[in-house]
Amino acid sequence: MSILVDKNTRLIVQGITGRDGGFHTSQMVAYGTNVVGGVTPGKGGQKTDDGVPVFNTMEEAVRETGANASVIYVPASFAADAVCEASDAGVGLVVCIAEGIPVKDMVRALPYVRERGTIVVGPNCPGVISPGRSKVGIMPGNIHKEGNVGVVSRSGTLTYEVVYHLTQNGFGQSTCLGIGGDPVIGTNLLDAMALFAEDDETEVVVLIGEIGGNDEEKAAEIIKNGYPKKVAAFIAGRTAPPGKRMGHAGAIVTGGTGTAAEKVAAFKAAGVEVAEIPAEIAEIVSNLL
Amino acid sequence: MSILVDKNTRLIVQGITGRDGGFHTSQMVAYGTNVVGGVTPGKGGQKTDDGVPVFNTMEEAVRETGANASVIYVPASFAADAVCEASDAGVGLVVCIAEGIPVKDMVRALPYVRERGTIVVGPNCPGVISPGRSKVGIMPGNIHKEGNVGVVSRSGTLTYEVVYHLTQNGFGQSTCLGIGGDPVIGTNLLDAMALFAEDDETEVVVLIGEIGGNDEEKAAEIIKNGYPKKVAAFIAGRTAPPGKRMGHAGAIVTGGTGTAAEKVAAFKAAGVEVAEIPAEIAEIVSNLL
Amino acid sequence: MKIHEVDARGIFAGAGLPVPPSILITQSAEARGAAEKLGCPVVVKSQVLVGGRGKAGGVKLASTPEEAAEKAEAILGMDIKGLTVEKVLIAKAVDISEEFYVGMVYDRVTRKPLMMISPAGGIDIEEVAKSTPEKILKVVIDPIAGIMPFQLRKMSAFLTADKAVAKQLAPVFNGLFKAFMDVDSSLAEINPLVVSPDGKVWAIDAKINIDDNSLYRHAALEEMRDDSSEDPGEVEARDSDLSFVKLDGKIGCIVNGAGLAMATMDMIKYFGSEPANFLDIGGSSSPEKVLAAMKIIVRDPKVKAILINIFGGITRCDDVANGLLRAKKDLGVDIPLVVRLTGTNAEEARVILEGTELVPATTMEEGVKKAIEIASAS
Amino acid sequence: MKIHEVDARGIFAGAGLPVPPSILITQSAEARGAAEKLGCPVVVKSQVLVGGRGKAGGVKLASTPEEAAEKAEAILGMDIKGLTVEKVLIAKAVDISEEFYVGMVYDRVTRKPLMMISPAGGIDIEEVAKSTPEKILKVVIDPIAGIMPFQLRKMSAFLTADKAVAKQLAPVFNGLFKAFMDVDSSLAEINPLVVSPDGKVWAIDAKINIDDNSLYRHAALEEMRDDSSEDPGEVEARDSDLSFVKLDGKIGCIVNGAGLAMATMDMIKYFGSEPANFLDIGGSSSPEKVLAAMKIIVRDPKVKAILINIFGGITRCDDVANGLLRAKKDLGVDIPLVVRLTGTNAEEARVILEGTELVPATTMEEGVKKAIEIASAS
Repeated sequence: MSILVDKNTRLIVQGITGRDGGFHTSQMVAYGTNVVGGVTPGKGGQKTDDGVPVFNTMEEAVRETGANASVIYVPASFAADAVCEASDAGVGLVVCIAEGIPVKDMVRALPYVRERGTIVVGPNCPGVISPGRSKVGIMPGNIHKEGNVGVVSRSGTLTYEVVYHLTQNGFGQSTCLGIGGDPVIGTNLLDAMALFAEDDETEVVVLIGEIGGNDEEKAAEIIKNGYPKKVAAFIAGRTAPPGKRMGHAGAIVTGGTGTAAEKVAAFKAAGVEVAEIPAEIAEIVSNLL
Repeated sequence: MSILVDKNTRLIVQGITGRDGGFHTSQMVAYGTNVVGGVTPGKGGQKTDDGVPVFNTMEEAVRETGANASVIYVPASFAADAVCEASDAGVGLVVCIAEGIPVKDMVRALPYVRERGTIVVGPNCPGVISPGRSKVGIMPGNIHKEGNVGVVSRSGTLTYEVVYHLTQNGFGQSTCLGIGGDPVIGTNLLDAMALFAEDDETEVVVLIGEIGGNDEEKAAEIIKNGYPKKVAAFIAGRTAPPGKRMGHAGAIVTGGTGTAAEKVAAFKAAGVEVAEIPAEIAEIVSNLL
Repeated sequence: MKIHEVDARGIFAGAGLPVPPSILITQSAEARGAAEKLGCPVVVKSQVLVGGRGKAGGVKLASTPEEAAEKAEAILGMDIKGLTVEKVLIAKAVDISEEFYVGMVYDRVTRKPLMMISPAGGIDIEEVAKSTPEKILKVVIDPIAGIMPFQLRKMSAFLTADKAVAKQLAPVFNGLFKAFMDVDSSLAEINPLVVSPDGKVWAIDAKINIDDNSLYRHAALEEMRDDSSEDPGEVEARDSDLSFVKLDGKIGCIVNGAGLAMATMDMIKYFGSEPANFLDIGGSSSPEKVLAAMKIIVRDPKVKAILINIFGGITRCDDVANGLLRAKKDLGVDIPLVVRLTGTNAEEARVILEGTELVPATTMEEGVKKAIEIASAS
Repeated sequence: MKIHEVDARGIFAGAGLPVPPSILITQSAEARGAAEKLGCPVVVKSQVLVGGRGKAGGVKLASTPEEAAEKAEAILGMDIKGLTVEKVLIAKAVDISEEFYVGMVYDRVTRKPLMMISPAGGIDIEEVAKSTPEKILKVVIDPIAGIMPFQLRKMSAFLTADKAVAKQLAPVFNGLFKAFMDVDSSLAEINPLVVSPDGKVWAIDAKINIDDNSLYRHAALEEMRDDSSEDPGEVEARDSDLSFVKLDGKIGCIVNGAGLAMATMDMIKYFGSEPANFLDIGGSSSPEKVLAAMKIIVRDPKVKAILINIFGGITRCDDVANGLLRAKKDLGVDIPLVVRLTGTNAEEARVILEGTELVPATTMEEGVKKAIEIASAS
């Protein structure tokens, strides 16, 4: 299996004629992702250098290609609309790579897509890869390897670092998922854990958290109450200064202060081993398998 | 079983201190419905003549009573807010008796409650009764009888008429559901059919439709494609004049004109026997059982 | 509630739609001045609350002020589907190179506003919907978020390939949606929305129905009601909180509940006669409501028998019985009344009616049959 | 982006919140006139972009215009948490009989706006949240529909039993929500919202942070930015589209990605040293960005070694290598550079850097250890 994307993923690239969209389309095609089409309003009828047909609207793209997923590389100011358009056209998964989207736009878009049953990953995220099957996003494909470790992370390059160590040490991945670092995202740490819980292929889940929010604390609680997969964790930001506080309201809303120490403590209390440095993740996984 | 309400229904009456709310609370209590509380803002702390405690808010009422359903008798201008309040407080079923609610208010309220997983019946409806177990609404309880016929209807008193004939002829009901006659309602004919499809107790479903809209045509299609229960139908409005048309738009949206003749024809094409007069329903049910 | 085109134009204009200027007149003498002020050509449009004004000759083009006066003179006082034209709108005419249809209603299935558009607008739009449904695009709109940019792009592209025209369409769609929501409309239509030869978009007709349930919060709209365009019985019924539609048969009906009322009419027809009306006295019915209902029905000279069919739930049968007796006395009703009362307090009602001239019936079927029998005999 | 209290007050007042009148001054000589115009007593409030102004002595009450001038004189030029007070707000003072807290943020869990209110407002609200959380009510608000009437009732009732006060609260909640949404706020707070002895509700403090990502559509807000209240390095970083936070250690860091940047700092600490900064060069990084990053870091005299840690995905390692060489030359950097480049075009980068003084490292761990070694040796 794997989660979210696999060999059956039929992908549309929204913003395919843009610089980033075009580059990553080539990368995804080269990796073996089934990119069935792209969308750029006003450029319908063209084909990209990779031979991918371009459509004017998502509706047309889905109708013509039978796509079931999309990935978004459009500019931030158009991205939330692109998410809604994809959902309205009926794809079940939207991976929003675009960064710099105002929170309000996503807050308004997410109920719209949820009503239509679409899963959104991101925004401001590296995407999703099920090694050897489908890569939907911007991560370097070659550092991945097929296997039974699920990886979910709030950051991009740190995920690559962890995956690199896993692969180097022989531990392949079922799916690696970067959920994005924005305050409001479509799929959070807990949603991703729920997906991995249902995935037969995944045996260990690696959680890569960071300071801020309290999803890690909630994840720890879920694990404490019985989570069906083994878990290893890493938390970035142990040395981060309290820095720019979110006023009183930020502290009130989470109930805690979202420090790395709190998150590490929560995981340890739930019996989860937390790596001190990224390389240690491979050791912990090795012990769990 | 039965659908929507049964012996486990713990009901809050919203607008319990009003004239209608008070009267029907007594009626429901007399029928045996488990009315655990009522809500009227500003009147919390009182008890009704039936000994039902009154709360200021739905949240408080649910917290104090463990209620899982509510019925709404508040004035039309407050009713949509009451629906949202009930859903927000966590009840799974809201039966909105109140009539005269602007369509826009319901159109705005329904996505809110759907997001929270609440089923809304109504507005402008007689309610739901599972004979012998729970009556949530304004229908006369004494004409009903426990049994295996499910009744779903767009009208109120016509339902009583049909139920009366069923009971007189010895056919009891699993649940009778008046979905309401407004253009936008929480549970439509098709939703009700889906609920009955899952109900072990229900053996025959009686559909009481009327002119306008095209839910009956869709119901016929569902039946044609294989519906797990036997179905009998009645359509009111065969003699209705074309009358006040909904402009062009009304005809465009439904694709048909919503006449009784079209609906009857659709049912017959799906193999459903359609009663010419209400009393015939009992005969048809008799043949089906 | 229907409102006149002139009022709908005002609402649309307020929502930013491109509505050509116009002047409402009630005397043909005012037509010339209006046409001069607007500049010719103008369209002279009868203001009546029915469709098909154009086909009935109630809409005419005038190329000079003199012609406008002539046309207004001809149209004022004209009878269109039983309604007398008392007001005429003189509107600046627009040359037409394309005609679109744009309309909005609530969709029962998705429970959301639905916008319908077609590049084949004009009087035959219903025929378009039937024979070439692919020429109609239906777009479900989020009632709170409004029309999404991707939807605006899709809709504009469906109507035109001309970018200059498309640019004018987005504000039309947004404006129509805004107007629809703001006035609690149940139907809003622009048919046609036209493109003039110079590439400008104009909403040259306007239709808006208002959700009656919302009128309590729209005092300004309530004032747009035009009772003169409606059947007096229906107006009177509304004032008494009854729902009434006049028909042509011999048997008057007083029923509680719209569904049961229709079923009663159907049964009258089924057993060989015709109902004289649809009348729903609604839920908690006081004796006053029964009196008001009776008053409306007895005015119809065709009525030979009145069937009262009540299944009491909230409605109390004794209330109805008292109302009937009072009506019979106060109004001096001599039309035979057949009375079927079942449900709440039916026994009390039976006692009240005992020994009166009212003809009792225990079932709806019996009631219908007796009423037909009496009506046929008279 | 943080904005000054004076600007937040303006936004709140525009949304209909009851904000006492005030006048902004930059010279103490203006204080007397302002106080006279407003009428005493007044509050003299330092305008700096940090919390805890009151505790630091930056907020003072004045009962006469003379006193206002004295207080303004004392506060202007004062240092509060490293920031110099350059502006002072003279605001009409309000007598306080109750203090509420009202704040808004986005809730990560529900992905919706969240309003938090407490009848125990004032400077100790965080303590209230910790020790008596039942005194805080959190209400999730639909981002498009807004606050529902039942929520307004519940919230008002949570703060007060006084109906006259409650009546003034609904517009405050609605206004705060409106302001929060309209300006794309990420945080909006009124602390305290007070009730004066005459029963009037006043928002006597105002705090608003703006979502940086939204500034492209808020030109007016962008103008409220006050760079003088921020670290110059951070301002410069922002102008170069970098994310930078100054710290106190010896090892400068240039990393791509916030998570990896934090993990790099953590590792420096883990192996016994301290990072000099957080610096994320972001995604598709041009040589110019690397140059800008280097410029900011070398300005810090404490820095004894710089670690470049890049995991190339979108970032191309050869771009980074070229930027490093250019920076070394243009800026005359003599601080040792330890360079770890993995991922996209790493081989090309290795070739570019071959034979230079840059210290290569193949893993993050090796890079961190080498940087610490070099920094300790110097």
